[in-house]
Amino acid sequence: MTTLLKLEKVASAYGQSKVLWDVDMDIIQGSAIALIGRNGVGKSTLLKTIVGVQKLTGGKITFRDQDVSAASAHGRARAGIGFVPQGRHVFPHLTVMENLTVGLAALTGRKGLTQSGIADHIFDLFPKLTQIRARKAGLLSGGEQQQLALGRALAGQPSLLLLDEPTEGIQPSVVKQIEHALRRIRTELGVTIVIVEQYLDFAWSFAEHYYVMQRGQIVRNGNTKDETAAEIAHLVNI
Amino acid sequence: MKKFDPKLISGIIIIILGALAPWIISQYELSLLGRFLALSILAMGIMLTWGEAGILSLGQGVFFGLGGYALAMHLKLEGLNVANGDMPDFMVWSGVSALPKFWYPFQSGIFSIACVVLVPGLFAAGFSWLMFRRRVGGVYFALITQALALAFSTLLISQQSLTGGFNGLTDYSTLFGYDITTSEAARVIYWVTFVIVVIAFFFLKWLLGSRYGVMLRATRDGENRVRFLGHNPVPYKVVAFGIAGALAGIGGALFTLHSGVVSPALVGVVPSIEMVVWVAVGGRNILWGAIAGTLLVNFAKDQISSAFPSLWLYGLGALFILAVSFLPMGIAGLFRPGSGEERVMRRIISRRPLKTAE
Amino acid sequence: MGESAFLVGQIFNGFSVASLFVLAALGLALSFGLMRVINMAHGEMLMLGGYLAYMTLQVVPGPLGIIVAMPVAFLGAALIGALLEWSVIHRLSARPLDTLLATWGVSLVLQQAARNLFGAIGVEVTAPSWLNHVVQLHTGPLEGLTLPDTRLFILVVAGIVLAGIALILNKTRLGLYVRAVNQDRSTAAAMGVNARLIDLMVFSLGTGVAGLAGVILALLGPVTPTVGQSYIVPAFLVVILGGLGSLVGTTIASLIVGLFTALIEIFVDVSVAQVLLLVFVIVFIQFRPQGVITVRTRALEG
Amino acid sequence: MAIPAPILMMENVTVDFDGFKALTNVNLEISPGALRILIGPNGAGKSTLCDTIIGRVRPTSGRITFKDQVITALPEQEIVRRGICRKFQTPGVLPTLTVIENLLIAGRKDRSWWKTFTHKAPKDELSIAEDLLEKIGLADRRDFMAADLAHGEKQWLEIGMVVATDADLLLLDEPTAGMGPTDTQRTAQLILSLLGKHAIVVIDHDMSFVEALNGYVTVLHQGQILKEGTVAEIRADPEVTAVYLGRSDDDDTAEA
Repeated sequence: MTTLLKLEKVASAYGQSKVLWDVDMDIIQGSAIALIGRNGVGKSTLLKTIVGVQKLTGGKITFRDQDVSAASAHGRARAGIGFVPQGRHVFPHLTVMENLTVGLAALTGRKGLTQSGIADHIFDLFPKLTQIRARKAGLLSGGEQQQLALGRALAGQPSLLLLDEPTEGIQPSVVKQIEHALRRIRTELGVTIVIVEQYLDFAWSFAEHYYVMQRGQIVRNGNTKDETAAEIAHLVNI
Repeated sequence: MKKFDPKLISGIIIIILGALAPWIISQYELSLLGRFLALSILAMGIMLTWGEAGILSLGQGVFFGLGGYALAMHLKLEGLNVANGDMPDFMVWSGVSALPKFWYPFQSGIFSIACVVLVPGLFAAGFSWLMFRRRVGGVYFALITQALALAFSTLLISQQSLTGGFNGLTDYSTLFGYDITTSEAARVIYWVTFVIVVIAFFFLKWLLGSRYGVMLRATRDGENRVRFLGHNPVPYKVVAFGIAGALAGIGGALFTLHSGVVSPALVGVVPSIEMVVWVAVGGRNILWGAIAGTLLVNFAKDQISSAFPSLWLYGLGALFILAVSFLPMGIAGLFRPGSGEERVMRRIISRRPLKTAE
Repeated sequence: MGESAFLVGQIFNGFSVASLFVLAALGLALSFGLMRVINMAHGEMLMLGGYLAYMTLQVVPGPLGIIVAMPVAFLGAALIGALLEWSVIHRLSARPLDTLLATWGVSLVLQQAARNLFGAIGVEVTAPSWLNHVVQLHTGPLEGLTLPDTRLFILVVAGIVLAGIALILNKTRLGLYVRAVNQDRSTAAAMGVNARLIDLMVFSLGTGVAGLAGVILALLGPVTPTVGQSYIVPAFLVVILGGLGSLVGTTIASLIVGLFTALIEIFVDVSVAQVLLLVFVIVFIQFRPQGVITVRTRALEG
Repeated sequence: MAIPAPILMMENVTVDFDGFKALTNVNLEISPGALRILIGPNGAGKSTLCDTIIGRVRPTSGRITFKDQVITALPEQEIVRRGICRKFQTPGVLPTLTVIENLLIAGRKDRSWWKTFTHKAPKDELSIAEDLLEKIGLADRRDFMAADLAHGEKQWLEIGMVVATDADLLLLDEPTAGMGPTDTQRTAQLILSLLGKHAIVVIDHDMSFVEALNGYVTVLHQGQILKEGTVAEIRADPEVTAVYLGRSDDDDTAEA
C-alpha cells in the first residue's frame, strides 16, 4: 500500500478570505475516494488546490513522494495529476479532437510515453466521441461535454484523476455510461480516483474511502463500508 | 478632533510655507515651483480619474493644451488693435490676411478665462461620454486618448497660421493691462497658482468625501455591479473626466502664464503620458500624493535634464517601470496605514537597517 | 493620369499601408487576446527591426542583404520581446493599465538607447535594385497607374506572414495550445499546457513580426529612434477596431484603417486625416463597441 | 381563489449562444409577493434565466414582461429601477467600499447622479441601511472594507444589498453557498420574512433549504422547464428524481 498523494495542513484563500484550513489527506495508490459536503464548503477549491490552479497558501502536497507544493499546474499535470473540473470546462471553440489533443500536453517530458495520438482506450470508453470528433465542444450537450472532459483528462495518462461532480446535470442514461466508464478506468487503467459527488449512492458504491468537508475543513473520514450513505448524508446535511 | 493631529499640523505648516515661499526661495526656484504647482492641478485631475475611477487617460495634454491655448490666445491679442487689422506676429509672418473668426472672442479676458475652464471640461466630458456610454474602458480608453493626444498635437503643428505651429504661442507681456514680466508679477502669479492649488485640493477632498465619491469608487470596483443595483455608472465617470479636463485646462493656463509659452511640445503623446507618471510616483489614490509626485518628478527632471539630457530619458523610463512595478500606490502609499502596499513596503523596509520616513 | 487610375493607385496604396498596419498590429492583437495587456514598446520593435536591417546591410551589402535582414530582424526583435515579456510584462500580468505604463517606460529607454547608439537623425537603408522598379500601366482604362515594387513587396510579405501565422495557429500543436489558453487559461494549465511559456512565445512571435515590419519601414524611409511611434498609434486603433485577439478581425481592421487613411488623404492633408481617422474610430465604436469580430459565447458557469 | 396578475412573465424565451441553446422556449410566471424556487442541475440554465431577466443576457427570441411592461430590451440599470434586483452566485460586493457604503449605494431611492453631491445619505435611507446591517448580522462590521469580510459575510452583505434596493422582485442565485446549517436556516427565515412585500426567486441546490422555504418549485433541465409544483410534488415526481434528486441505481432508463 503506497501513498500516491499526501496533503499536510493544506490551506488556501481567495484574496483575503480563507477557504481551506489545515486539510490532511492520505490517498493510497489504486484507491477511490469520495469527497463530500455541501455546496460551497471548499470541495472544488480543494481539488483545484491539488491541481495547482488555485493557490496553495499553506501546508504541503506530496505526489508520488515528491513535494509538488511549489510546482505549477502544468507541472503537476505532467507529473500525472488529471483533472475534470466542475462544469466540464471544455474549450468551447475547439473541436472534440482538438480538446482531446490539448490533453496530450500532460505527456510533455514524460519518459516512455507516446505523444503521437489519442489512445484507443479513450474512444473505447466513450464511443460517442468518435462520432462527434469534428464538432465544436461548445455545441455539445452536457453529457457529451462531460465525456469529452473525461477523455481529455485521460489523454494525459494520469495516475491520479480528480473529478469534480462528473454526473451533475447529466441525463440519467449518460450518467450510467459515465459510471461505467469510471469503473473501467479504475479496473482497466489502474487510475487512482478522487471524486467530488453529490450523487451519494454512486459515490458510495464506487469509493472505498470518504472524506467529509465542512467550512473548508475535513470534519470526518472513514470507510464507505462502515457507514451508509444515508447516515453520512444526514450528518453533513447534504 | 484630536489636539495634535499630525495631519492637521503638517497641513497647516505646508500651507504657511507655500504662502511664504516667495520670501524663502530664490526667484528662479519660485518660478519653477509656480510652474510645477500649476502642473499639480492637472495631476490632481489624473488622481481623480485614474486613482478613484480607474480610468487611465493618456491624453490629458490635450485638455492642458486647450486651457493653455485659450489663455495664450487672449495674451496674444492683448494690446493689439484688432479692429484696426492688427494680428499676432506669427500670423503676419505666415501671411494671414485677416484674423481668423474664432480668434475674435478671445479679445475678452472673461471669455478667455471661461474658455480655459469650460472648453477642456466640456470637451473631456463629451468625449468621455461617447466612450463610456459604449462601455469602452480600461486599455481601450487609454489607447484612444493617446490617439487623441497625437491627433491634437499634429493638428496644432500643421495649422501653423492659426495656432503658431510648432513654436506655439509665445512672446506676450501683459495680462489685464498689467506687466507680467516683472518679479512682482511673478510673485502674484505664484500666489494665484498656490491659492488655486489649495482650492482645487479642498474641492476634490470634499468631492471625494461626498456620496458622489463613493459612487465613483463603486464604479471602479464593479461597474456592472453598480448597474445591477440600478445606477447608471456613466454620468459619474463622465463628471470625473470632465472635472479632470477642466483642472487640466486651468493648470495649462497657469503654466502658460508662468512659462510664457504654450506649444505642441507640451501637449502631445509624450508629455501626456509623462503626466501620468507624476501621479504614479506620488500615489494615484491619494490627493497630496499627486501634488508631491508632480513636484518631485519635475524638480528631478529640471536638475537632471539640464545637466544630462539623455540621462533624464533613461531615468524617466526607469521611473515608469519601477514606480508601476514596485510602488503601485506611489510614495504616498507608503504613508497610508493599513494599505496592502504599505504592509508590503513595511516588510521590505524593515529588512533594511535604514531609518525611513514615518 | 486618369482619375480612376489615381483612385486605384490610392486604393493600392491603402492596401500597402494596411499591410504595414497588419504587421505592426498583429503582435499587439495576439498578446492582447491572450494576456489582455498592451505593449507600448511595440513601436520600438519596429524601430529595432529597422536598425537591425541597417546593420545587416552593413555586413551583407548587395541585393540579397534585405533577404538576410528579415530573419535577423525577426529573431532580434523576438529575442528582445521575450526578454521584455519575461522581465516586465509577466510581473504585471493582472494589471493591464500598469503594464501599459511600464512598457511605455521601456519604450522611452529603447528610444534613447537608439539615439545614443545611432544618433537622432536616423540612418538610411537603400532598397536593393530589384526593388527599385515600378509596375506601370501605359494603356487601358488605368493608364498611368504606377505601382512601386517596394509597395508590392510589402503586400507579399504581409500575405506570407499572415498565412504563416494562420497556419501556426490552426495547424500546429503550439497553435492549438495557444487557442486553448486563450479560451480557458486555468483549464489549459491543468491539462499540462505551460501557459506561461505560451504567453512568452506568442509575445515574442508578435514582436518578431514587428521587427520584420521594421525592415520594410526601412525600405520606405529613414530609420529614426522614433520611427515606431508614427506607426504605433494607428496600430493601436487597429487593435481597438479588430476585437479581441482575432486574426481575421485584425486583418479587416488594418484594411479599414489603411484604406481610410489612404483615401481620405486625397481630400485633406495628413494631420487632418489623422483627426478624421480618430473621429471615424469613435463613430465606429458607437455602433460596434466590441470591434469588427465578435463571438457570442456561452458564459461558462461555476 | 383569485390569482393576482403575474408581476413577471416570460413568454417563449430562448437564449442561443452560437448554436448552444441555453434556454429553450421558457414560459414562467411569478405572482407579486410570491416565492419561486428554481432547481436543476448545473448547466440547466438557472443562472442564464436570471441573467436574461435582468438584461445581462439578451434572449434570442421571446419576451419578458414585468408589471405589464416589456423589459426585454431595456438597459440593465433601467430594469433594476423598474424593480428587479439580483444577487449573483459569486459575491458581488464592492470591495474597496465599507459595508455601510455598500448598503447605502444599494438602498438609494433617488438614483439620479446629480443628487450625490452631499456628504450624508438621506436619514430614512441611512436608518434602513442600519436596520439591514442588524438583520444581516454585520453591525459590528459596519465600517470594514467589504474586501476584508469573510466569504460568508460577503454573501450576507450581498443579500442585504439586494434587499436594500427594495425591488419588487428579488432574484437570489445560491444565497446559501458557503454557509453552514445555522446560517442557511437564518437565510431561509430572512427570505420568508420578505415575502408578500417582495416576490422572490431563489436558485439553490440544497434540498433542506428548499424544504425550509417550502415554496412553489420550478425544475429546469437542459434549458427547459421540466416540471413545476410544490416541494412535495417535485419530490414525488419520478422524472425529476431521475435527473436531479437522489438518483438511485435501480431504475432503468431509456437510452437517450
